[in-house]
Amino acid sequence: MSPTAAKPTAIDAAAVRNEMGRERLLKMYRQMLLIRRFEERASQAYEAKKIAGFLHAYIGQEAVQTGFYDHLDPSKDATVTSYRCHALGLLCGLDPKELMAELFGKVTGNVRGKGGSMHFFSKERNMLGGHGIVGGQIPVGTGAAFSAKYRKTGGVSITYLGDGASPQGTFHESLNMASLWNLPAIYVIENNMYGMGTACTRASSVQDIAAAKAPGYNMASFTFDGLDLYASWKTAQQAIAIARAGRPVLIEAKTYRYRGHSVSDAATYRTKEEVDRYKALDPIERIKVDLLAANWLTEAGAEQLEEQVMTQIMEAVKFSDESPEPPLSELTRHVYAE
Amino acid sequence: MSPTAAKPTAIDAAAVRNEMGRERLLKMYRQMLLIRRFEERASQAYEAKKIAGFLHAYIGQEAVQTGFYDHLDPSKDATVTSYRCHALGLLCGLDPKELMAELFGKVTGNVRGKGGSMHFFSKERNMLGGHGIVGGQIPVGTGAAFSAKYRKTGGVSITYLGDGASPQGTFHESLNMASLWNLPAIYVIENNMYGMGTACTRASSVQDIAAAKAPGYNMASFTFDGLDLYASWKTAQQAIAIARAGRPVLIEAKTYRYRGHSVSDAATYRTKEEVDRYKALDPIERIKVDLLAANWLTEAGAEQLEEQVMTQIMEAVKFSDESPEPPLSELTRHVYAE
Amino acid sequence: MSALTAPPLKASRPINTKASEPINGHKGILLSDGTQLVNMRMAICQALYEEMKRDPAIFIMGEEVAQYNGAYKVTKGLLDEFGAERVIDTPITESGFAGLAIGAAMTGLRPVIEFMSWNFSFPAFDQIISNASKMCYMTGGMFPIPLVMRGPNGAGPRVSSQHSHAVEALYSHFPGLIVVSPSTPYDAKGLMKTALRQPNPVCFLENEMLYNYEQDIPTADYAIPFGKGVVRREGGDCTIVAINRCVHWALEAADALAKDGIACEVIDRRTIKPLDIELIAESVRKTSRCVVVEECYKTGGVGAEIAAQLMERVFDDLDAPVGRVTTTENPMPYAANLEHETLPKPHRIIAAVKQACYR
Amino acid sequence: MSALTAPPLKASRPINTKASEPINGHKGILLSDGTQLVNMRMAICQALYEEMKRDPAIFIMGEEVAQYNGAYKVTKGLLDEFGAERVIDTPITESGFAGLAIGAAMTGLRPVIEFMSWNFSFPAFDQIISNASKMCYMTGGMFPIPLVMRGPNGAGPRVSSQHSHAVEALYSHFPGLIVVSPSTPYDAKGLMKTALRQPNPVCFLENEMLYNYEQDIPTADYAIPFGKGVVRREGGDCTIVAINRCVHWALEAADALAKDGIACEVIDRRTIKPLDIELIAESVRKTSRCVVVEECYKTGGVGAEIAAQLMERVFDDLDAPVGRVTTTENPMPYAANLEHETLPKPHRIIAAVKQACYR
Ligand SMILES: Cc1ncc(C[n+]2csc(CCOP(=O)(O)OP(=O)(O)O)c2C)c(N)n1
Ligand SMILES: Cc1ncc(C[n+]2csc(CCOP(=O)(O)OP(=O)(O)O)c2C)c(N)n1
Ligand SMILES: [Mg+2]
Ligand SMILES: [Mg+2]
Repeated sequence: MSPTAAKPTAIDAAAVRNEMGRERLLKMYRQMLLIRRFEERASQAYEAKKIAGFLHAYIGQEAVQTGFYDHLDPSKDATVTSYRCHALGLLCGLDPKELMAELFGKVTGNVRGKGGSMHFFSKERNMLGGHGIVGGQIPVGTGAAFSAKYRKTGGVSITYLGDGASPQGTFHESLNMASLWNLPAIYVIENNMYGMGTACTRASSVQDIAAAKAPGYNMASFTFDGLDLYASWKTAQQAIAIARAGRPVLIEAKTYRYRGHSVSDAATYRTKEEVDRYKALDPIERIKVDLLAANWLTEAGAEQLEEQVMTQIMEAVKFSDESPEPPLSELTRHVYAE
Repeated sequence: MSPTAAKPTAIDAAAVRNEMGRERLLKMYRQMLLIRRFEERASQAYEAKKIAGFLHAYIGQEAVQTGFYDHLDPSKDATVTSYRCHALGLLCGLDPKELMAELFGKVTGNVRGKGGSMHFFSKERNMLGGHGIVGGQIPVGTGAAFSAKYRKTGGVSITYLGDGASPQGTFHESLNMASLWNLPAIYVIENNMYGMGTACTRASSVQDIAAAKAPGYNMASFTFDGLDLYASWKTAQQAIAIARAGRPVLIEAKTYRYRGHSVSDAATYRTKEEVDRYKALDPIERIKVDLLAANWLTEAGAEQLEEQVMTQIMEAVKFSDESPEPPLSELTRHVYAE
Repeated sequence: MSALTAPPLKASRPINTKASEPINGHKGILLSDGTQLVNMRMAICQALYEEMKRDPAIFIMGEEVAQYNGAYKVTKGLLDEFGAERVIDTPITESGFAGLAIGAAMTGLRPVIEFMSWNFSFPAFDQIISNASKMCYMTGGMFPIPLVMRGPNGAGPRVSSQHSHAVEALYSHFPGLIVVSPSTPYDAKGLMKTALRQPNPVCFLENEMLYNYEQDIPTADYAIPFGKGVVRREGGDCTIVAINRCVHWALEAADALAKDGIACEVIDRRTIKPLDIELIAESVRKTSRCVVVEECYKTGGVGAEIAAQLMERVFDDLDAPVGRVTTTENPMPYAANLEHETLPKPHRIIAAVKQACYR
Repeated sequence: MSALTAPPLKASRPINTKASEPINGHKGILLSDGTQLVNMRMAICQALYEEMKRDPAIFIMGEEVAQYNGAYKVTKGLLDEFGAERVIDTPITESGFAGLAIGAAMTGLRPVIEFMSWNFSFPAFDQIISNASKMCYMTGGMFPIPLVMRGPNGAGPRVSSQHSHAVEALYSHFPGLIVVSPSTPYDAKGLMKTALRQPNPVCFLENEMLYNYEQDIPTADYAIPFGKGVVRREGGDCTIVAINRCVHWALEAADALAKDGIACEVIDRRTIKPLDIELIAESVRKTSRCVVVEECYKTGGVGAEIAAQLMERVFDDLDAPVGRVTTTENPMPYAANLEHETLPKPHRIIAAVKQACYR
């Protein structure tokens, strides 16, 4: 592949910001903040043994799905992601209460305490999970695109996957079908440079995955700076236009996760310097600075926003704490549809 | 992909012929003839109900594997293919007797009558099958390349697959590993334009499969006229050199099968004109004409060769007819290694 | 003929393949009395056709199902009827299209996917288990998966080890899946109708060797509920529980055994999961003996499950261990004589019944 | 201690994780008398280490097995010892690397592949079944597949539906595969040694919850043959047959039951395929009662097979139906209380034994 192929789509931040307008940008800022604080609080609850099993934080990657979600109409557009699904659950508008309660394993949870951290879903918002098998969600997202085309809803589907998932066979099979059948399918590789402890350089034979692979499916591709909300938003806008017009798109977000793979991962495979380098580019901080600079937000307003978000989350924690465990009758319910 | 990417490697037939020399070319001609007559005779035996199940003829594609095999050293180089495996069995030097006996389901068969038409193997010649699951052989061939590298044998592995197999997940997974780990692996897509009744245009999002996909694995690729033995031989020579030097290669042979997918397929999905167009390019006839023109073979010599081949095959049929069925004690033998 | 009484197993006359009558596709050959003559593939096709007419959310997807009319012609004519949007040829990517179907099922559609053979469901295994079978549960009931997966199961004719696997035990191990396997055109149509009107993932196991099997079936609409077996032959000495092709072998064995004075009751389970254990238990209460016949392997086969459940339910009624006649414990060999011995054919059923009757 | 007598289940003292002693890797903590203190992961690692030293054809491949030392640290230190050529991190492509291992096994190598969890063997299912399990047979014995597939099986802690599957019944259905599942470090090492010295594909089922389980084991070389169970506790009233983690639950239940005056004989099957049915049958001839405990599902579980085989062998000795305590028939839920009820834990075993004893 040519080295230029993956040059991130050039972004004029100011222009994008203006195109967004204050209201949308503030909304996205608030969403990112909510995602961040939700996961920080969840991690604490994990330490306190309120939550168990896996807990994969999206912290650092917020700009990617937030920038994309802003363009979607959940009544017709579908989304699906991996186990790293808290952000998507929040973005699609689910109440933090039901999401936190799910983490707490309560019957008031998003999926009645049956799924836990890896399995957030919303029928109403076409959010198809929350999937634990690496690569397992890719054909499912393809199916949602197929469905949108079949039902002529005008909807698109966005499938998120990690850099580590791109070598899975399901990726290849899905992209081929999507291209062959002109599905309104968007695949977003969130390349956070690692799949668990394995650097992308050790797992993938190409580093600019989207740019190198898209031509092999006769597909358009974009590569963007995933730590930059503007780039994310602008790329999404362009990609969704292509998908709505009936062609699939392969996208790569160059991003980073600040935490370990999951709470139990000390992430000793990366240097502190590397993490710090990316932390300096924190996608939320950057937007805050911008909002302040543009006078779209005051320091006081920012603090108030923080407080609102924290209140919402503390309410979610309280709700979860007070919610009951599922009754034992839930054990055998939903094995088959009722 | 750029349209030029898949322009078949240019071949100077006369130069290649001279490089081959008379002996080798004659040997290959004889091999192709043996493959052709073997399968023609097997198809007759099928009609006569001596053979049952599937029977997938390689007729039309002989130049591909024949041109490749000439460069291989079966003591260290491994080969593996799909169910369309008669040619590879013959090329690697197995006695037509044991192959025909396998088709007849006799205990004297290549795998003791247990495999049938889709499962020819040779431990001694590193021929790893004969596989019935589309795409199933691709990781296996990758493993043989891994093994050659691990054991430092200097060997390469050649994995044949159909155009229809290239969309399978195993293809993608294998190529990524081969490239990542610098395996001496060669993948040859035998694009005969159809996977059963499905034209490649309806199954693959790209038509020049190797050219479009190889960059996605940071891999070298070749595309050649699979009906032309010279092109096959020359491509193989170049590709094997790359593999022996420690990099994988993806190759596409543009070829054609004259028969249906298997004996039971009437192949009504293609026109007679199309078939005739390709029959006019018969890879065996072309070589015969060339051999005669070059005075490397006389008409009498050609006839003699035909006779030798037919004698060999009739002996194989006789042998198979006279061979016993497996004893019933074979039923439970070899489920586990002895 | 009432739509809900199972018709006689044998057709009133053979389908004349020479005549201009359609030998495939959804059109049966009209007979008198509200019946029609069909073979197995026509019966399945008819169910698909009728339900697709009724429900625009149904589509069919798989290798060669459209232009080629299906590798075994089960979907013959559906492309012409419903067009390329609803009858779709796929690349050879079982995992991909099974997963696609699951995504489609989650978003309002009702996919039918064909595995050209159930052997080829193995590349899609993760999608079938991790997604289709678990989705409804792990979403707390939010996302049922109304998905029908169908295709021929078990041994084809001499197609050897990688093409002959019978998956009934495999898939019935998993909660969340329904597994059915009809032995007659009547059942095939009725069970397919049920499959297409309910919300769970169904493994619909056909058999290549039965596609030409003919029967008179009603022209009127009918459906056969899951989990209900049927007594194919009554008898008091030994219960034979069979499924799909094995039902016919069991009936053949029962004929032979009758001559030896052993009266077999032959039960066709029809559904493997859920299992009609009550019907089986009831019969065994009468006969005190049971032999299960099936094409999957013995170890961990459905026969083992039936044996265990019979023990739980009719422990005191059993006069002999439950016999199990299955595919022998080896991959399918190609040689004709070995294939014959591998399958649970009448001669092996007869031996097992005699053993159960201590004869 | 003789290398071939199973040592006591409990370790002589806990491993001091604070001390400088290696808490992982192949190095046990030397005790007197030719014994060493290890935990489960160390025992497995030691077997791998010793056999890799002996046989240069062995290599290990899987996700995170090398630089990360294994997701559960089972392969800790092996990369340092054997280098990147023999201890290999893979991309997340289970089907690809399982198939690669099969090809390597066909060409002179002896691969060990780790599935980070057996749930992730599902994408590789076709390679495991269509290739690994059938290859030796379909090549008439020409290509045995000396391949060890290992990793944690069954429920991890609260990891819910897609990560908690127990595959023992699934893989033991297939001829050609060997399935083992050790409950102690001693057995784990001995069975792994056998696995690495024989020519067939082995599914080696570990359990995340047992990786820290400690025991004194011999320092001398030993191997445990496949197909041999072991009696973990003697008793005359009821036989409990268990495997892996369930053995410990069964022993706990047996302790409690003893207080109620019910003496249980606890058998650890160790190998699932081949099954040591003779040992089980022998015990049941004595106790006349049997309860099988396992983490797979009940329908078509190994318990059903044991029930069916016991019926075949000791029909007249059985005084009650064979009880089956398994994972309940649902995907694993996340909620703590539901997870608890799903697993075949002591309270459920106690109830089943009492039922078998009509108490
Ligand atoms: C099929 C399968 N194999 C392995 C795993 C274990 N696993 C969970 S996450 C993960 C790494 C995935 O990395 P990536 O796709 O880059 O996503 P990220 O975690 O970075 O978001 C692995 C190996 C799994 N869940 N499923
Ligand atoms: C996994 C799987 N799916 C489907 C099949 C049925 N099948 C056998 S051959 C074939 C077509 C393969 O076409 P291609 O790869 O182009 O090879 P060709 O037959 O043209 O040599 C199909 C669909 C199979 N054997 N395995
Ligand atoms: Mg990643
Ligand atoms: Mg082809």
